[in-house]
Amino acid sequence: MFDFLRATIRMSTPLFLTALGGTWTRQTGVLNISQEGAMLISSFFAVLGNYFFQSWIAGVLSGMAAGLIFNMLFALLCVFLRANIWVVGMTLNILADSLSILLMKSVFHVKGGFRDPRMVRIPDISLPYIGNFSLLILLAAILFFIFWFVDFKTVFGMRLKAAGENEEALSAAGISPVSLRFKALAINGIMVGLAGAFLSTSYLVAFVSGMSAGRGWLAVAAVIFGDGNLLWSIVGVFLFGAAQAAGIELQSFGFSSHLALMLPYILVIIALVFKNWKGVKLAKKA
Amino acid sequence: MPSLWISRLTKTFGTLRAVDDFSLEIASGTVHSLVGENGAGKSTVVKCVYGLYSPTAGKFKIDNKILTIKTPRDAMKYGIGMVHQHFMLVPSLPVYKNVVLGDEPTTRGLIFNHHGAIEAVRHLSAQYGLNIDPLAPVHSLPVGIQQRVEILKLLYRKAEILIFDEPTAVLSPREIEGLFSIIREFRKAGKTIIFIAHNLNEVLAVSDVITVMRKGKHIATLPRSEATSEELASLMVGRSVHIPVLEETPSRELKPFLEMTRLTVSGDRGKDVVKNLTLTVHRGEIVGIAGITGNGQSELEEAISGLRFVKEGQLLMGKRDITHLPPLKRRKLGLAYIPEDRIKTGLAPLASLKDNALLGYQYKPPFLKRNFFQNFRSIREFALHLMERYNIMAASENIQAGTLSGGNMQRLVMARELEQQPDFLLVSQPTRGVDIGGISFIHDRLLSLRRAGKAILMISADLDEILSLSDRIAVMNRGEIVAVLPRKEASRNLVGRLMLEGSFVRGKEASS
Amino acid sequence: MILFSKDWLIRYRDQCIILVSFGLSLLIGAVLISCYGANPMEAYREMIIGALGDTGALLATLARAVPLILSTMSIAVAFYGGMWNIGAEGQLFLGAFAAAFAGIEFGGLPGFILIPLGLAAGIGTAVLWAWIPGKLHLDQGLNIVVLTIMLNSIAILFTTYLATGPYAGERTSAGSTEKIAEAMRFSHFQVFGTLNTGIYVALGAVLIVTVLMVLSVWGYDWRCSRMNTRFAKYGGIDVRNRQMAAMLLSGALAGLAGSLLVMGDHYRFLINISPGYTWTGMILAMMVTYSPIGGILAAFVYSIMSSGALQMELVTDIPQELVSIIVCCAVLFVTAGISVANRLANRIRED
Amino acid sequence: ADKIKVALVIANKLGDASFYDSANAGLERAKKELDIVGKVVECNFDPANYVPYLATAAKNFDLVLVVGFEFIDAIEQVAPEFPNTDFAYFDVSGKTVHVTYVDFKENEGSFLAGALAAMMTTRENDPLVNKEAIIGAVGGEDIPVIHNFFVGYEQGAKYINPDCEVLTGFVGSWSDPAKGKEMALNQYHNGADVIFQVAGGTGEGVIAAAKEANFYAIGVDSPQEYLAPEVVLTSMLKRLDNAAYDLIKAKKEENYPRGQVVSCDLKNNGVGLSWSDSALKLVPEDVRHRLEELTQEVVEGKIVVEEYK
Ligand SMILES: Nc1ncnc2c1ncn2[C@@H]1O[C@H](COP(=O)(O)OP(=O)(O)OP(=O)(O)O)[C@@H](O)[C@H]1O
Ligand SMILES: Nc1ncnc2c1ncn2[C@@H]1O[C@H](COP(=O)(O)OP(=O)(O)OP(=O)(O)O)[C@@H](O)[C@H]1O
Ligand SMILES: [Mg+2]
Ligand SMILES: [Mg+2]
Repeated sequence: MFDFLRATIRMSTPLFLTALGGTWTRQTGVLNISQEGAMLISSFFAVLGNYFFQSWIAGVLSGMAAGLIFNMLFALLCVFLRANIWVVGMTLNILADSLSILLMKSVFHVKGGFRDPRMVRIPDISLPYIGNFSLLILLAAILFFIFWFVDFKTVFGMRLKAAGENEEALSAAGISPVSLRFKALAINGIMVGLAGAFLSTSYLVAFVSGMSAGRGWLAVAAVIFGDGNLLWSIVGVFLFGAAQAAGIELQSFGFSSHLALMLPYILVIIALVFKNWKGVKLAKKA
Repeated sequence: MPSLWISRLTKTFGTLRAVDDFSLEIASGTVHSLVGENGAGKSTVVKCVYGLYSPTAGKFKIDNKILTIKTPRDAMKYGIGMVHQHFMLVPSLPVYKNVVLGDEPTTRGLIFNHHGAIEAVRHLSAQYGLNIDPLAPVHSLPVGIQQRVEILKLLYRKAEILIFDEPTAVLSPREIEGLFSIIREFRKAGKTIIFIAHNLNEVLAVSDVITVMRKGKHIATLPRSEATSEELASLMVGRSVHIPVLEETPSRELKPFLEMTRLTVSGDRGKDVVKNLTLTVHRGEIVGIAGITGNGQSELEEAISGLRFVKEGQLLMGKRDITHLPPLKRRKLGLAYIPEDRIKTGLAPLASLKDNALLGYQYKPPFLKRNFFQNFRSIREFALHLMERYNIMAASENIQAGTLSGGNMQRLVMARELEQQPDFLLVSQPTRGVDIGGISFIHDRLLSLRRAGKAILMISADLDEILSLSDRIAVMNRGEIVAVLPRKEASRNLVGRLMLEGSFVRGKEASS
Repeated sequence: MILFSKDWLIRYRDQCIILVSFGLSLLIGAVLISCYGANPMEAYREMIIGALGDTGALLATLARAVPLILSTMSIAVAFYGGMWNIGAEGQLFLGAFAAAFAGIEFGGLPGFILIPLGLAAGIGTAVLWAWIPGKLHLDQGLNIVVLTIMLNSIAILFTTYLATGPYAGERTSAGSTEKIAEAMRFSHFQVFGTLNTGIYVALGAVLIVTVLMVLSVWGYDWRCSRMNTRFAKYGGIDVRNRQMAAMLLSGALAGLAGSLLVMGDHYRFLINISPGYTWTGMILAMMVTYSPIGGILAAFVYSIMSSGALQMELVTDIPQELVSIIVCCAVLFVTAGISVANRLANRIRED
Repeated sequence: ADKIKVALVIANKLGDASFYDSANAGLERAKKELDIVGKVVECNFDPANYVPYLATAAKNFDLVLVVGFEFIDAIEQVAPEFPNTDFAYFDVSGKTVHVTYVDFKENEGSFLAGALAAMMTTRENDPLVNKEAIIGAVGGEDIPVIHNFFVGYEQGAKYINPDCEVLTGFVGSWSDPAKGKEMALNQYHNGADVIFQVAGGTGEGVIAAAKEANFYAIGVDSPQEYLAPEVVLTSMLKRLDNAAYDLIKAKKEENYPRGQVVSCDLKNNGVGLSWSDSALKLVPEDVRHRLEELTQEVVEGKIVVEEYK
C-alpha cells in the first residue's frame, strides 16, 4: 500500500506540475491543450541543457525555458491574435513531436533516444520513514503550497478568476486580462518545463522520442475535471496518477496488460461523466 | 470645488461622427443630465470622458488643468468614475471582492486583506446609506442592488465625478426612487453626477442642469428650473414630435393567431423570469410589449421562437400547439423572428453575407434542389435582391457579415425575416440602433404586414415606438403581463406607470 | 479596407492565406535544410523525384495518399460541423480490427458478400465508437477533446490486446492477426506498393462527403452550426442532429480508412497499422480550414512530401520529420493569418 | 571495382540502445573495416513505409539488411522482384526465394538470463538481493516475440530453482521510460531483485530503477552495462552486430549465404550474455561457471529451450 502510494505520487508529479499552472490558465478563460507538446519539448531541452553543461540545474532551467517559450507561442497565437485554441493547441502538440526528433537528430545524430553517462540526474533526497524521492517532488509539494496560497489568498489569484468569468469587469477595473493570461500561460509553461525535466532528468537521464506518452493530456483532463478549481484539479491529478499506478499494480495480479493499461483512460471518462452529468431533462433545454 | 470641462470633443467611428465638436462645462456638486435620442452620442461622450474611447479630437480639463485620459484607470486617477449600462461584475465573487477588484487592499503588498476590504465596503455602504451586505455573492442579488455594488466600486475609488449611463433602465420604480435618494446623498456630499436617461420625468426629477444632444452636437443646456419635458423633447428631435402613423384599426373580425397560455419560462440562472403569462395576438394586429428592460422580455421572445424551453403553459400558433416544437417547425408554420441581439443571435458574423441571408430559407425551393442540393445561383440572386431592396450597403454578397456597419447588420436581419412573408412576426427592438430614415422604412414595413393581415408581436423598450405602432399594448413587469390596453386607452403616462409599478393596477385592466 | 473591396479577394481570402502560408512554410523548410548544409532546391527536387519520379514511385505516393485523404476528410467533416473529433485515430483502429475480424471469422463466404461485410463491419464499429463521445458531448456537455483522446488510447490498447491475444496470428511475432480471406482482399496494382482497388471505394466515399459538404444543404447547416450555434438554432437548424451526423460521418470515414488498410494494404490487422494518419489528417484539415477539396489537395501534397522524404533523407541526411514541421508551421500561419484578417475586417465593437 | 553498397532497413528509428542500434553497430564496423558504403533507412513504425522503403533500398543497394518483424509481409512482396539484390532478414525464420533469414534464438539467450537471475536472487551476502526467490521481467508492448524472451527466461529460472517466481509485466509502449521505471519498481517492491528488461526505449527506465532502488537489472540486445555498471549484471545479446558484419563480409568475399537460414543461437554465439568488465565484476565466478555449463548443455541439446507458442 505504501509502495502504491509512492508510485502514485511519482506518477502524479508530472501531471501535478502541469495541472497547477494549467488550472490558472483555465481560470483566466484559456484552456491550454498544448501541454503534451510543451512537456515533450521541455523534456528534450532538459536533456540538452543537462548534457551541454553537465549540470542538472542547467537542464532544469533549459527545460523551463523551453516550456516558457513554447507556451508564449501558444499565448501569442491564442491570446494575442485570438486564434482558435484547438487548432493551435493540436498543431503545437504535433509540432513538438516532430521538432524534438529533428533536434535530436541534428544535435545528437540519433532519432530514437539519447543518453550519455556524463549527464547528471536531479538529486534525490532522503527523509526518514518516507525514504528517497526526487528533489522535484519536494519542490512540487512546496509549489503546491505556493500555488494554493496565491490562488486563494492573494490579489493575483482573485484576478485570475475574474479574468475568466468576466473579463470586461476586470478591464473596467483597469487590469488587462490579456496580460493576466500571458502571465498565467508563462507560469504554466515554466511548470510544464519542470514536469518535462522531471521525466527526462529525474525519472531517468535520457530522452526517448515521444516520452511524454500522454501525460500532458491526462493533465488537461485533470484541469477540465477541476473546472478552474485548483483543489479539484489536484484531486483529478491524483485520481489519474493512481489509475496509472494501478495499471501497473494490477498486472502483478495477473490482469492482462492491455486491459490494465486502459484503466486511467476509462477512469478519466467515468470521472468526467460523474462530475458533469446533467441528467437528460436539463439537456433538453434548448 | 473642481468642475469638469469638456472642450470641443469629437469622436468618429469610420465615417460616422458620433460626437461632433461637443463642449460642455459641468459644475461641481451638481447633477447634470444628458438627454438625446438613441444614437445622439450621449454614451460616446461619457465613454470618452471615462477613457473607454479615445477621442478623435478635444480636451478635458478640471480646474483648467488638462487631463490625459487614455484608460479608465487614468480617469479614476482624476476621480472620474462610471456606472456602466451593463454591469461589470464578476457574478461568483462576493460583493466586497467585486468592489475592490483592481485596487485590492493588501497586507505586505501581496496577501489579499479580506478583512480590510469587508470593512471598507461596510463603511462606505453605511456612509451613503446603501445598505449592502459585503459578503453576499453578487449573482444572488437583484439588479438594483447590483447597481449599488457598481456605485460602491466608484466610491471605493474615491470618485468625485460619477457618471450614470441609463441607470434607471433596469430598475423597478422603488429601486429608481432609491437610486435617486442615493444620488441626492452624493450631491450633498459634494460629488458631481453626470446622469443619462431617456425618461424625461426621471431627468427632471433628479437633475440640476440638463444638456440636450442631437446627432453628436450640443444643442442646449438648461437649468432644471427652465426646463419642461415638452421643450426638451422638441429640442432632442429637432422638429415637432413624431405623430403616430397608424391608421385606424379596420373594424373587422379578429382571428387569434398566436395564443400564449399561462407560460412560465426560466432564465439562465434557473429562476422563473416569465410567470404565468397569457396573451393573444390576432391576425392583422400589432401587439406591443412595453416594459423596462430585464423584465422577462428576452426570455419570452426566446420561448416563442423556440430557443428556450417552456417550463409550463402552452403556445398555440394558428391552432397548432407549438410549445415544444423546434424552431424549424415553428418557422414552417409561419414564424419570423427578429431577435433582440442581432449579432449574437441574428447573425453569424464570420459567415458570408450570402450565408446569413439564406438562414431560414435553406430548406425551401428554389434554394434547395431535389430536396438536398443548394442552388447557389438563386441564393446569390436572393442575397443581391435583399441588398438592393433593403438598401444594405456592402461591397459584395460574399463579404463577411461581421464587416458590415451596425445599421447594415440590422437591415440584413430585418430583410431576411421580413422577406419570409411570415404569418406571424416576432420582432424585438425593431429600430434600436437604426437611423431616422431606417426607422420609418421599418415602421412602414411592419404596418404593411399588418395591413396584409399578419400577426405581429413587437417587443420594444422605446415607449414612443410602442405607442405609435401598436393596436394593443401589453405591459410587462417582472415576468407578468400587468395590463393589456387598446391604443386609444393607452397614454404615455399610464403605460409608463404600469411599466414601473405593475402591481398597482394589476387585475383591473389585465383582461383583453 | 481597400483590400476587402475586391470581390475575388473577399471570396478567396482564405485560399489566398493558405497558399501564402504554405509558401512561407516551404521557405522555413528551406532555411532548415540550409542549416543542414544542403541546397534547399536540390532537397525539394529530390523529394519530388522520390515521390513522382517514375510510375512505381507515383503509385506508392498514391497508396500513401489514400488513407491520408480519408483521414483528412474524416477530420474535416467533423471540424466543419464544429465537432472537435480528435478521436478518429481510435475509430480507425477499431474499424480496421473489425474488418479483419470479419475477414477471419467469416472467411468462407464469397467475395461479393465478404467485401461489403468487411466494409460494413469496419465502418459500423467506427461509427459506434464515434457515437459515444458525440452523445456525451452533445447531450451531457462533456469536453469532446478530452473524451476522444481518452477513447483513442482505449481503442488502440483494446485492438492491440485482441491482435496479440485472442486473435494473434501465427508467425507474426510483432502483433498482428492472421491474413484475411482472399475473397475479401482488394488486389494490389503493383508489387512494390500497396495501392489497391480499394481506392475506388475511397474515391466514392470522398466524393460523397465532398458533395455533402460543398453542394448540399447539410454543408450549410454544418457551417452555420460551427460559426454560431445560437444563430443556427434560431434559423431552424437542428444543430444537435447535424453535429451528430458530422461526428458519425467522421467516424465512418475513419473506419473506412482502417478497413481499407486491412482489406487493401496489409491484408491483416497490425497493431501499428496507422502511424497517426488522422493526426496528420488533422493538421492538414486545419491547414485548409476544413475545406474538403483543399483537404484532398493537401493530403496529396503531403503524401508527395512524405513519400519523397526518404529520398531526401538518403541524399541529404535531412530527417523526414521536416515535412511534418513544414505543415505544422503552415497551419500556424493560416490560423494566425485568418484571425488577423477577421479582426481587420470586423470592427471590434467596444460596447 | 565499385564499393559494395549496403542498406540497413529498420522498422522504427535508431537510438533505442538495443535492437536496432545493435544492427547499426555491425554496419558501422563494416563501414570502417571493410570499406563499404552503408546507409540506414528508418521506417518510423509506419506500415506505409515498409514496402516502398524496402523497394527503394533494394533498387539502390547490393545488400539489404532488414530488421524488424514488421517486414514479414513486405519482404515476401519485394524480394522476389529483385533477384540481383541480396537480402538478409533478421530475427525471423522463413523461406522466400533468395532471402537469407537470420534467426535469433532469443529464448536460448533468455534461458541463460533467467538462470543467472535465479542464481543471483537468493545469493547470500549480496546487499542488492533479498532472500525471496523472486525475479522480474519488464516488456515493452505486449507482443508475441517478447513472450518468447519471457518463456526462455522463466524456463532458465525454474531450471535453477523450481520454486523461483517470475513476475512479468508490460508497459504498453516502447517509448515510455518513466512507466518502465514504475513497472520495475513495482516488481522490486513485490520482491523481485533481478529484473530483465525487454522494452526498447522504455527499458531505460528499468535500468534507472535498478540504479535508484539498488537491485540488479539485465539488459537486452546491446551491451547495456554502460548505462549503469554497478547494477546491470549483464545483457542478453542478440548479436545483430556480428551477424550483420559477417553477412557484409561474406558479401564482400562473394560467399554470401543466399537463401539460407542462418541460425544465431548459443552455439554460434549469435545470442548470449555479454561479459563486459563490469559484468565480470558483478557476477561471481561460480555463477559464471554454472552458466557456462548450462550453455554447454543447451548447445549439446541436453536442454531444449521452449519457444513461445
Ligand atoms: N464602438 C462603436 N463602433 C461604431 N459605432 C459606434 C460605436 N459606439 C457607438 N457608435 C455609434 O455612435 C453613435 C452614437 O452612439 P451612442 O452610444 O453615443 O448613442 P447614445 O446617445 O448613447 O444612444 P442610446 O440612447 O441608444 O444609448 C451611434 O450611431 C452608434 O451606432
Ligand atoms: N472593416 C470594414 N471593411 C469593409 N467595410 C467597412 C468596414 N468597416 C466599415 N465599413 C463600411 O464603411 C461604411 C461606414 O461604416 P460605419 O461604421 O461608419 O457605418 P455606421 O455609420 O455605423 O453605419 P450605420 O449608420 O448603418 O450603423 C459602412 O458602409 C461599412 O459597410
Ligand atoms: Mg447610450
Ligand atoms: Mg531474492
